[in-house]
Order: sequence, then C-alpha cells, then structure tokens
Amino acid sequence: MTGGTAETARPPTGEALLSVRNLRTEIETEDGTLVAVDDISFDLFAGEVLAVVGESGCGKTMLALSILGLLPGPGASTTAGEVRLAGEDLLAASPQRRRRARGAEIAMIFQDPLTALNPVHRVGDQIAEMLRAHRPLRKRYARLRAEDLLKRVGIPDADRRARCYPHELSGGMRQRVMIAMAVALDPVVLIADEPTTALDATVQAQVLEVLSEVRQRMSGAMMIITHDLGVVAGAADRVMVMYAGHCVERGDVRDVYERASHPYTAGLLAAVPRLNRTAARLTPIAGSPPVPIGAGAGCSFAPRCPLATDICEQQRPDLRGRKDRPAEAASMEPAVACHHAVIEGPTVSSSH
Amino acid sequence: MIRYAARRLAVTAPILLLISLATFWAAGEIASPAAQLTVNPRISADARQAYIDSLGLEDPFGTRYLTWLGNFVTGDLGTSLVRNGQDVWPFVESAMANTLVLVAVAVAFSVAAGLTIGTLSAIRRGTLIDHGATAVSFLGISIPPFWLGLMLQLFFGLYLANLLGVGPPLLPTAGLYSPGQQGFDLIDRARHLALPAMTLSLQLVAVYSRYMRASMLDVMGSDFIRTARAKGLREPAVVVRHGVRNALIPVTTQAAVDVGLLVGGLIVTERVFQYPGMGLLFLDALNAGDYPVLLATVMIVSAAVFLMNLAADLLYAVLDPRIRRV
Amino acid sequence: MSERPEGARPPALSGSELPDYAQAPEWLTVLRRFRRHRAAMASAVVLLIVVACAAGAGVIAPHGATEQHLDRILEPPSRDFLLGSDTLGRDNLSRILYGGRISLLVGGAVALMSGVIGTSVGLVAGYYGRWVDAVLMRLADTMLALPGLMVVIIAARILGDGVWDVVIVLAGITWMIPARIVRGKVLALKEREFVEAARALGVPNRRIIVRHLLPNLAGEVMVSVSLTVAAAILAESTLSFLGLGVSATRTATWGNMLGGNEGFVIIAPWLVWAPGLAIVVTALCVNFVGDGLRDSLDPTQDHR
Amino acid sequence: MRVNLARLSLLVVALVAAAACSDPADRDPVAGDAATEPADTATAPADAAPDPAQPAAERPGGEIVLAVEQWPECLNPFTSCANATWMIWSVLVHVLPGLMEYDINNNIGASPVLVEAPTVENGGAVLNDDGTLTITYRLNDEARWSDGTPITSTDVWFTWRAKLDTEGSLNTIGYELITDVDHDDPHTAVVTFSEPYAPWRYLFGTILPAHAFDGSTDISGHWNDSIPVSGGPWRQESWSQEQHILVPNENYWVPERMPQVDRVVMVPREDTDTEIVALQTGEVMAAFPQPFPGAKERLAPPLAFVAGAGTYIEGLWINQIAPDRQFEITKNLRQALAYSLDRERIADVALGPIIDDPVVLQCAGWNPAFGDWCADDFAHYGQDMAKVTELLTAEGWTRPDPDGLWVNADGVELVLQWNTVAGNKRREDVQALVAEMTRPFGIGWEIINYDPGELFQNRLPAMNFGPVALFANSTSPDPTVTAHYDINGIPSEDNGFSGQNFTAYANQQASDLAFAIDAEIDEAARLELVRELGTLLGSDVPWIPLYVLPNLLAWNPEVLDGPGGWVSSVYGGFYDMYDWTVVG
Repeated sequence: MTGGTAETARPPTGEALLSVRNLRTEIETEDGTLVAVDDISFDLFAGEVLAVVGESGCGKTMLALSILGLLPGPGASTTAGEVRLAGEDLLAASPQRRRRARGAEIAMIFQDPLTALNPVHRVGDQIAEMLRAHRPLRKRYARLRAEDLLKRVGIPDADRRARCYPHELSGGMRQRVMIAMAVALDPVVLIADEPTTALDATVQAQVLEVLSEVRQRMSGAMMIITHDLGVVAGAADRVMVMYAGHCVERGDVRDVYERASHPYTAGLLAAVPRLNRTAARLTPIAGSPPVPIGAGAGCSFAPRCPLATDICEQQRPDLRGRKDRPAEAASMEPAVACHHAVIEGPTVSSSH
Repeated sequence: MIRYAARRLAVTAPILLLISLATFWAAGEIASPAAQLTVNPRISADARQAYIDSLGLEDPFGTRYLTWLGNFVTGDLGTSLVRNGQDVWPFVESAMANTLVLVAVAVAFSVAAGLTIGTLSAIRRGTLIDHGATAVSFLGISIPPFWLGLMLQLFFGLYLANLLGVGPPLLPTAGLYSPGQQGFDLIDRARHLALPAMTLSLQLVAVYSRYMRASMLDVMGSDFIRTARAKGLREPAVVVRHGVRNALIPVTTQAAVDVGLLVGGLIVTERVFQYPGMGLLFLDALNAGDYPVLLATVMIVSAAVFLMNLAADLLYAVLDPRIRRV
Repeated sequence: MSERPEGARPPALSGSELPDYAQAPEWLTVLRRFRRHRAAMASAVVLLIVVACAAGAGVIAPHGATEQHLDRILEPPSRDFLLGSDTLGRDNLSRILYGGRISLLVGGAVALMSGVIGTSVGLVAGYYGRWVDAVLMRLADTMLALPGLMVVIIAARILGDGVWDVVIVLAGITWMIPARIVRGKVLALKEREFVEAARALGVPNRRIIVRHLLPNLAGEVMVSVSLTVAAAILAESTLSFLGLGVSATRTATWGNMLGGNEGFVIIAPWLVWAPGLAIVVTALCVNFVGDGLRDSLDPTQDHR
Repeated sequence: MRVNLARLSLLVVALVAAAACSDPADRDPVAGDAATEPADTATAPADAAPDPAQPAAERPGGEIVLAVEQWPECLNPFTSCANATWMIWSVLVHVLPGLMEYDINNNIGASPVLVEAPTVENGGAVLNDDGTLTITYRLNDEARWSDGTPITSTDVWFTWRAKLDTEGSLNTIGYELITDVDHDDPHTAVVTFSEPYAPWRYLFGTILPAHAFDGSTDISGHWNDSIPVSGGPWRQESWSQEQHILVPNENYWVPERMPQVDRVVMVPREDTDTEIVALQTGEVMAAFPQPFPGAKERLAPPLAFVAGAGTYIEGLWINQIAPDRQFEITKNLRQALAYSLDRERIADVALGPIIDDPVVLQCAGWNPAFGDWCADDFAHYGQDMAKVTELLTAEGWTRPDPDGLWVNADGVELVLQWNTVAGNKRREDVQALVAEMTRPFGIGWEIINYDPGELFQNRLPAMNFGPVALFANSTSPDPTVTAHYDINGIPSEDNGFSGQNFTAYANQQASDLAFAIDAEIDEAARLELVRELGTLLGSDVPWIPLYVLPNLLAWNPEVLDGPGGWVSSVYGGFYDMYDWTVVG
C-alpha cells in the first residue's frame, strides 16, 4: 500500500497504452435493454494505475469485459465506442486478433479465484496453458516457467504447489496463482477485477502487496476495479467512479479521496473504514443502485441522493470538467457529473 | 483413490445384500420350485421329497436364502429346472457375453453421439442445431422402445430393400449371426448388432445429450471459462479442455442413475431382435418359471447395475479432483 | 456465480452475493417466462386438447368404446370410422379417445403418487436429517440402482393386470427421483433465514414444512412429476407389449392397443400408427412442458 | 388306476414344458401325449425294400433356412425338454426313428424301422388269456443308425428301460405297463404289457441307439446339447441356443426320404412379428408360425402359405369348484352359458383374420382332424333365449331388469370371472366379443387375465381360476381323454394337486367311460364308447369347445419349393423337408 501514492504524479508520456472512447455496452433482458456501460471514455498510460470504483452492479466488471471482448452470452454486446490498445482498435479487429491480444497483451485477474480457476486442472498446468496459448513452448518448459511465476508471486514450495488443484490451495494462494497467470506474458494492460473482495482481510493486504510488486515490475499499465475505496487509496494513481454505467466522477486519487465532488463518491468514502476515523461511524448510502433499464431523463443517482432537487429528476447531468466546461471525453482532467457539485476551486483541481 | 473406492464398495455391499434378499423373495413368489413340484406328478413322492431335501425347500426362508446366497457367491448358480438339470452358469455366461457386447457398442456410440450433440447444442444454443437436437432427443425419450425396434426392423429389413429394389435386407432383423454362420465373423456380427444397438442407443443418445447440454450450459457460464477465454485460448480448447472436461462430471452421475433405464431398453430390445442376452434369458426364465435361472439373471443384472453405479462414482472421482480426498 | 452480468439483478452494497434462488418463485413471472417458451406453450396447448378429448370421449367419440360392428372388421379409415376399425369392428378413433382416459390416468396417477411419495420422503429425510435421512436416502439409492423394468416386470407379475396394479408398480419405481430433488432442496432451504427464524420462534415442524418448505418446493416437484407422466405412459405401453400391462379386454389403453396390434402394421397400419402416435405425441408434449416449466422456474436460465 | 394317474401327468408335464417356452401364448398347455411322439408315415410302405447301396449323388444341394418359434431348451428326448412341441417339430422327427409313426393324415402305421405294423390279424398283437398283451415288432434288416450300427431289438429294450430309469423322464405312461421287452432276436422285439393297453401303438415313438450310451439306462445326463447318432433322414451337425444345423444322414436306408439339400439351418424367431419380418425379408425361407391375426394378408404373395387343422383345440374351460364363485356352477348354468353363445361368430372373429374357413369344434375333447372320434355333440347349442330363460329360471334365477343381469335368490348377479393369457390378442378379442354377445342374455363377466406362467403353473393346477378360463389344449390322434374326465383326477389337496381334470367334472359315468376307452383294443368298440362319452359331455357341458386352432406353414416360393403337405401333421410342417428343394 505504500508505493502507490508516491508515484501518483508520474505524467503520462506518449501514446496511451489503452484508450477507451465512448464505450457503450448493452444487455438484452426480458424486461428490456439494459445499458451496462454508458459512454465511458478514458486513457491509460504506461506505468499508470487507474482505479474504477463503484458499488456492485454499476458496470465496472462489464466495462472490463467489454474491453477484453468477453461479454457473457448472446444478449450482451458493445454497441458503440472504441477500445484502442496501443493505437489498434480492438473492437474493429478480427476475432483471432482479439483472442491473441487477450492474455498476452491485456490480462485480467478475476474477482473470485476459486471459481475463476478450473477446479479439475492443476494450477501449474493452468498457468502453463496460458503460456502455451501464445508462445510455442514445450509442455515441460512451460511448466517450469509456471513454477517460476509462482515463485515470483511469493508462493513457497512452488514446484509442489504447481501440482495442486485449486481447491487444495488457500484463498490468498489461489489469487496469487491468478496473478501469476495474468502477468505470465508481461501484458501491456493488466485489469484486476476486485482482486481482494473474496479474501479475508489479512490476506487482502498480502495480495495487494503482491499486486503492487507486480505493478512495479511490469512495463505496462494497470486497471483496478473495486468497490472499496480503501484499496484505491494506496494503489491507484487516478480514480474513475462509476454509477449505473456512467462515469460520475474522475480525477487524481488523492483529490477524489480528500474532496469528493459527487455526492455518490462522498457516500462511498463515508462507507470506508479509516484508521483515522472512529470506526463505528460508517455511513452507508441509503437505498441500492437502480437497475438501469429504460432509465428516465434525470440523474440516475437522484433517488438516493441527499442533495437531489427537481432538476436532478428532470435533467441528466453531464460530465463537467474544470471551470464547469463539458469534459472532453478522453481528457485526463478531473470531472464530475452532478448538478450540485462544486466545480470551481480546488475541489476538482488537477495535479497536472 | 483406492481408499475412496474401498469405502464406496463397503457402503454398497450391504445394499447389494438387501437387493439379493428382495430378489430371492420375489423370485420365489413368482416361480417357486416347490409349486412346480406339486404340479409335476411324474415325480414320485420319494423323488419329490429327495428333491425338496436337496434344495432345502422346506427349510425356513432364512436358511434357504443363506444357502442360495452362499452358492451364488461361490459361483454355483444351481441347475436349470427346464433345461434338464443343466448348470445355469454356461447359459448365463454366454448371455452375459452377448449382452456385454451389445451394451458396450450401444453405450460407446451413445456416449460419443450424446456428448457431441449435447455439447454442440449448448455452445450453439438457440440455433437450428440446438432446436433440431432438442426435438430429436425429446422424440427419442418419447417413443416406446419396442415400437421403435419393430419400425427399424421393417424399415431396414423390408421397406428400404423394397425401395432399393429386390435384394437381401439392408440389415438383418434378428439373431447374432446369419443362419448357418459358424465361428466368429466380425462383419456379420456387426451387421446383426446394428439394429439392436440402434434401438438401444436412441433413448440413450437422447438422454445423454440432454444431460450434456444442460451441464455444458452450466459450465460454459462459469468463471473459469471466462478465465480461459481471457487467457486467449482458442475456442475449441476452451470448449473441450475447460467446458466438456468439467461438464462430464455431473453427467457421469446422472448417466449412472440411468443404467437402470439401459436394462429396461435391453430387455425389450433383446426380445424384439431375438438377441440371446440377459434380457431374453430373463424373460424366458420368467415365462418358464425357471427359478434358478430367474434368480441368477436378476441378481447378476442387479449386481451389474450396481457395479456400474459404483464405477460411475469412481469415474466421478477421477474426473473431479475435489472428490478424491473426500 | 457471476456468470450473469452484474447489472441484471439488483445488487446489494455489500458486494457480491448469491441471488436468492430459494425464494418461492413468483408464479406470474414463471407463467410469463413459460408463455415465452414456444415449444412448451405449443405442447401445453396440444396436451390440453389431448386431455380434453380423452375426458370428453363420451361426447366426442363417434362410437362407444366397446361397440362392435362385426360385419365391418379391419376397415380402413372412412367417414364412419375416421381412423379405421379393428378386429372386432370397433371404431379405432373412439377406442383411442376412451383409451386415452386410461393412459392419461395411468400417467397422471403414477406421477401424482410418485410425486407425493417422493416429496414426503424427501421432506422427511431432508428436514429431520440424521438417521432418518440416512435410512431413507439409502433406500432411495438402492431403489435407483435397481434394474427398473426388471423390477416392474416381476412386480407386475406378482400384482396383476388391473389399472391400479400397474399404477402402483410404476409409482413404486419412480418416487426416488422427486425424493432426491426435494431432499436436496430442503437441505438448502433449512439453512435459510426464514426457516431458521421460524424454528427459533418455536414454530412446530409440521407448520414449517407446510407453510415454509412446501411452497418453495412446488416448482421442482412439478417438473419432476410432469416428466414422470411421460415415463409412465411409455412404461405402460412397454408392459403391454410384454403382456403384463393393463388387460386389453377390460379396458383399452394406448399401450395395449399398440402392443396388441403391432402385428397389423402392414395390413392395418391405422391400428398401429394411431395409438403409437397418441403415445409419442402425448409423451413428447409432456416432456416439452416439463422442460419449459423447468426453464421458467430456474432464474439462472434467464440470459443464457 | 396307475395307468390313468400316469396318463394324467402328461398334461401337466406339458403345461410346464409349454410354459417354458418364451412365447407360449397360443400353443399353451400340452405339447402332446405319448401318442404324439414320432410314429409312422404313409410315405414309407413297410415292405418297401430300400436299396442301401443307393448313392446320394443325385442330391440337388443347397441350403434351407427355417424359423423356429420356440427353441428347445435342451435336447434330451426323454426329460424336461421332451414334450416341448418344437422339440418334436424341429429336432426329434428329423433325427430319431420310432417304431410306429403317423402318416400325412395322422393315421398311425409302421415306420421304416419295422417290416410291418403289428396287428391282431398278422399276429403282432395278441391279447393273452392271462389278461396280458403281447406286441411283436419285426424290425427291418436295413434299418441302421447313422454310424452304421443296425437298429435292433436291443435298442427297443434300451428305450423302454431308459424311459423308466431316466431321472426326470417325462413319458412313462404305458411303459410302466410293460413287463418285459424280449430282445433275444435282434430283428424281433416282443413287448409284453401287464394289461390290455389300447394306445400301445403310440409307444416307442422315439427309439434310442443303445450303443451310443455308456450302458446305464438312466440317460438324464446325456444328449443335452447334441444328438450324436441319427436314425432319421437328417443328422445333427451342430446345435446351440442360436442355431440348429442338420445335414443329410448318408446312412439313412429309406431312399424316398433322402434329403434333397445339403444343409438345413434352423434359427430361433420367438417373436411372431420378428419371425414374419424374417420371412418377408428373405432371412428365412419358411416358418411354421402360430396362428396370428392378419396372417392371410401378411403371408400373401410373394410369400405362400397353407393352413390346416392343427392339434390344438381352444375352448371355455369351466372350473366348477372355482374358489371365487358366488354361486354353484350347475349343469343348468353351464348349458345356459352354451345357449348364450354364437360359436360360429366366435370362431369367425378369432380365426377369421387368419384363415378362410374356421372350424367350429363340436365335441369336448377330440379333434375332427384325427379319425372319426369327434361327433356333433355340441351342435345343438346356439343362441337361444328361451332355453337360457328356462334353464336359469328352473334354478331360481330371475331377471328383474329385462336388460340387466340374472340375479339369484341371494341377490347375487350372474357374473362369471373369466381368465385367460394376458396380452394374447386373439383371446382378448374373444373375451371382448363374448362380453358383448352374452349381454342380451343377462350373463356378465369379470375378466382377469394372467401371464402364462401364472395361469398355467400356479392357478390352473391349484384350481384357483375361473369359473371360466379360455385356453388351448392339445389333442392326440388317439381318443384317450381320461386325463380330463377322471373323477379322481380333480386337482385337490388329496392328490397333491396333481390331477388334470381342470373342470372339476365329477361324473362317475363319464369317468368310467373314459377308462373303458383306454382299455378297449377293438377300434369299432372304442368308437362306440367315445360316442357314448361324447353325448354325455354334450349334455353335461364340463367345458364349451370353441374351435380348432389352425396350423400355418408359410414359405417363400421364390427360393424354396416343396413345403405345404404336412401342415396338419402332428409332426409339424417341417417334417417332409427332406423333399424340399432350393429354387434358383
């Protein structure tokens, strides 16, 4: 949890490794079309860590899956936008190309390592499989590489562990396996989806540690998806807060953390236990996120928002950047989508 | 693994005993040798008594059961009542061999076809392939097997030959070999297996493909499938190595439950196609009141079904590493 | 667990959690889902027609079930005999209609009986657990591991050839499946808050079972019962083929019409095809309905 | 009395044997009597002097494939499998000789083993003063077994002993009356009976080669799966549960019966439908199927078939002591039942789909196909409301509702329980027909059917059936009916349920007549006794005869030439297959 903040200010250089523009993903359901990812844009530069934050169901995971092109089932599809990996539009690329990009160039660490690992294959083999899918390696060599990787993520006795089945490992160990697998080919972009949610608190810390080590060693960028702002605080450079498929606020992690502009962000922060606060005073956000089907004209957070007024019911707030100008889609500048947000001043002041 | 197998066997052994007890009782109920003796006056009173004594027919039920069980376990199936006192074993042995061949062929085919169809159905869910497979498999479990057998006989034996012009039937309609055939002839044997195996298979293919489809749908929605895709594996590798491999686990257990169904199909199929296996032997013994043969067939088939269940359990353990240590 | 898109269900703030499958299904939702299942819907309609025809045989049937026209035997379909006549000059169509009553009765009664037995056994085993569970489930496992038709044949010989004999025999060999399903469900339900709460409050077991468990089991039981209907109709026909089914003299059933007339397939095909199709169509429809019902009841089926 | 008890046993034995076959639905009880064992033929004149040196070179050759409906479970000709009808039809008549044999019209005469048939006239049959009977068989010099050993009187002696000494021997009747078989002269066998025994001609229908056994006359352990030595036109090449292969017996001494083909293969086809399909597809060339509905159409050209009277007669057997009866099954009641039936119609419905002219059976126990024994004892029964009313009213039955059932003084309705074999289309049709037929006559039915094993093995012998049961019974060319009418043969606790009088018909006069028939050696006198008994039965109605079950012989004329002549023979339609040739 230490390195993150220190390097926050690393300025973006050159072309973005991952560049998402106006991404829109829809899911057909019995009850109508659900917009899971609604007009999301961001850039991710080398060495950077972006945290995507929001409650479950806000579309974070769908965003990640849209980027990988792994939307579940026939009902879900990305209907608009671009996903550029080092300049190449993945959405427009052939399925073969996208497949080759997965794992090798964009890798993902999933939420629950128990279900994300195939229970009937040895973990070593599962890592080796990743290697062999992209590199012409002999089986034996791939296995040895897998053991190396396991060592790298801090698994002792790697040669023995490699022959274990997922259920024979502890939760933290399993997540390390996932991480080892994800970094096996030194991907350009690493997406970690709630990497610690399924773990015990003590183990969470260890896993975050591993992640942070990994991050320092890799040359690419990282995107951490979480509902826990506490995780973000230490590990990320920038934050994007999502609600009901939209980006409601974005900015430098420290700024957002210190001075949230959006009432939702504020609510999320209030729910985070912090050492410097009296633990008993956690304030959950009342209500639960809406199912974004046929969402009305107003702000989707309005029904739960303490500041909601008539305009919130009627008009959807745009993402506005500094000086209350409409935010540029891909701009790195901080922005917030709220009628009541205090835009001017240091609130959304960017460090750039 | 071995401990697991031993444990399963230890649990099933008493159940097998229970089954043998029920079988012994039921067989006596429908084909009591004592009842046959009373209606067979050619046997003198002395001879009858001697026979009764030799079989211990006047012993209490428990004693008779234990005696029979002891003999059965040591491989002594007794002598046939209607086959002039011949040992039951050789008849059972050849019937068993024939049935095993039929079952092996039908099951091998059904597993291959059922799993393939089920997998295709699942990964092409909602397409014409899926709908077609669904319709066929539902038809498969909705046709009385004996009727299917008769229709196949007519179709392959008669209609098709008529359609194609006069000639020998495309496929023989009954028996193990062509009349007059002596010794083993693979082609001839296979041709005679075709229709019975087809009859037996349709139901199984239908059932297995449904199981496989459901299981595949379940598995293909799992996180680890997403992981596999996120790894950039080719889709066939995802489907086979991660999908099918995992989907097989529940299918084995469900298929094991249906071994009984297989036996049902077997009885009817063997009857229709005059295939000299356990099913036909069972029906013959039932109609003839051949008590020792009846007992032997029911017991052996029950035990076989039971062992197949056990085998499925073991297979389950092989397929699912999570079970092995349990 | 998270095979479904996150947005598809109302999530809680606490992060991921199993959707509440164990809630009693909302019947309107189920019905709506079912209506969208085209094959099942069509089958349900056909099935209703079949049942209505059988039930209304007395009104619809052009002739009596046993009415003989000895001077007009084995006639092909005509205006008088829409589906031909049989060896006693009885109207094939009328016999199919009246026979349908018995076949459907056998199917329904077997399914109901096996459903009731199975549910009771499963409930008791699952709810009381321990040795009760062990004994009952061992019994079910044992029965499941028996060669079904062999047992049925032997039992049918011991019992007899009446409609109810056949029903009892078939129910006796089919109750294990619902029992296993119900038990599994009950084990899961037992851990749920509302049941634990009810127990903590000292609600009597019987009331918990009736008020809290049964409604939650209805769906699964219905699916299993509907599939048993088809199996029972087929089994009855197989028994008839082997000469062990419901006696053809006492009453016609599709099974004994098919089993008894199979020799006429060439010279009087209507005697074979009509009952054969009646069986196949009914079994097919029942299976489709059962399948549709299962899909409609299982919320995980939503987005696949 | 011993004779009779022994004779009775036949029926039961056969019940067991027939039920042993997988599809005994039609030819159920009784495979036959001692009398249906092989005995003579017309095609073999006793004095034909065959030329043993005649070579078999002119044989046209080829192979015949035949379907066998009930596969014998084993081959031992004396034990449990001996009485299975198909054991005789598919095995015994082709490979083992007898002393006397039936001809194509089921008349008995000398077989080729004999020089001539023993008669009173030629001194072959002598009723001695001491009441014993001596039959002298003169054996043909030419007769020899397939291994070249001559057939001698020792074989006759051995056969007699084997019949009696073999454990589980089925047919000991008659043989028990033999006190000695003198075999000093190899060419003459002198058989002595302790008392007059009219059916002596039907004994020794199968004789065994003494030299083929190890000396013991208990042959129960032998010949279970092969008959190594032949004395008939054919020799077994192999026999198994799957097929039976016969080849010509090159040492057969009767040139007229030398087989025309090189090989006959018989295969089991126990399901009639499967059997007919096999015939239609050409997998088999000929079949001798049990009568099945639709036969006329299914066996139409290109197939050929002939139908003839068979040996089985079907009727309504009435169990007068049925345990479930709620009223006495009196003579009046039985007659009334007979007067409520249109038996022409029943025969039409039962057999119409099979043959063109079904024969209504008019006597209770004999077969019109054999000799003159069967008279028109039941011809006077037909549907007659007045008679039914008269007969029932006389015993206190009333019919309060003119369209309803008769009711007796206790208020019990006239409903008869009726059993037959479940799943048998023909019989179930008859039940359905009769149920409608008797309704206007106020007689109702409660129909409960059992599978063959239950009915024939469990219920019939225990008299736990009926009062009415529908099943077939075999008849023999000899008019013996003691089994059915012996007053002491009613199955009961006392005789260990071993009797064969399944109608529980207890008429001393009938019983005596039946015994007298067995002891009367003079044919004319016998016929008179038979007539007397027939008339009595026609009046007492112990059971109601319905029809003779036809035999069908079907073949494919495109590949096979010759079958058809022996369709009505007790030896079965395949008997003369030595004459059959393969076409093309």
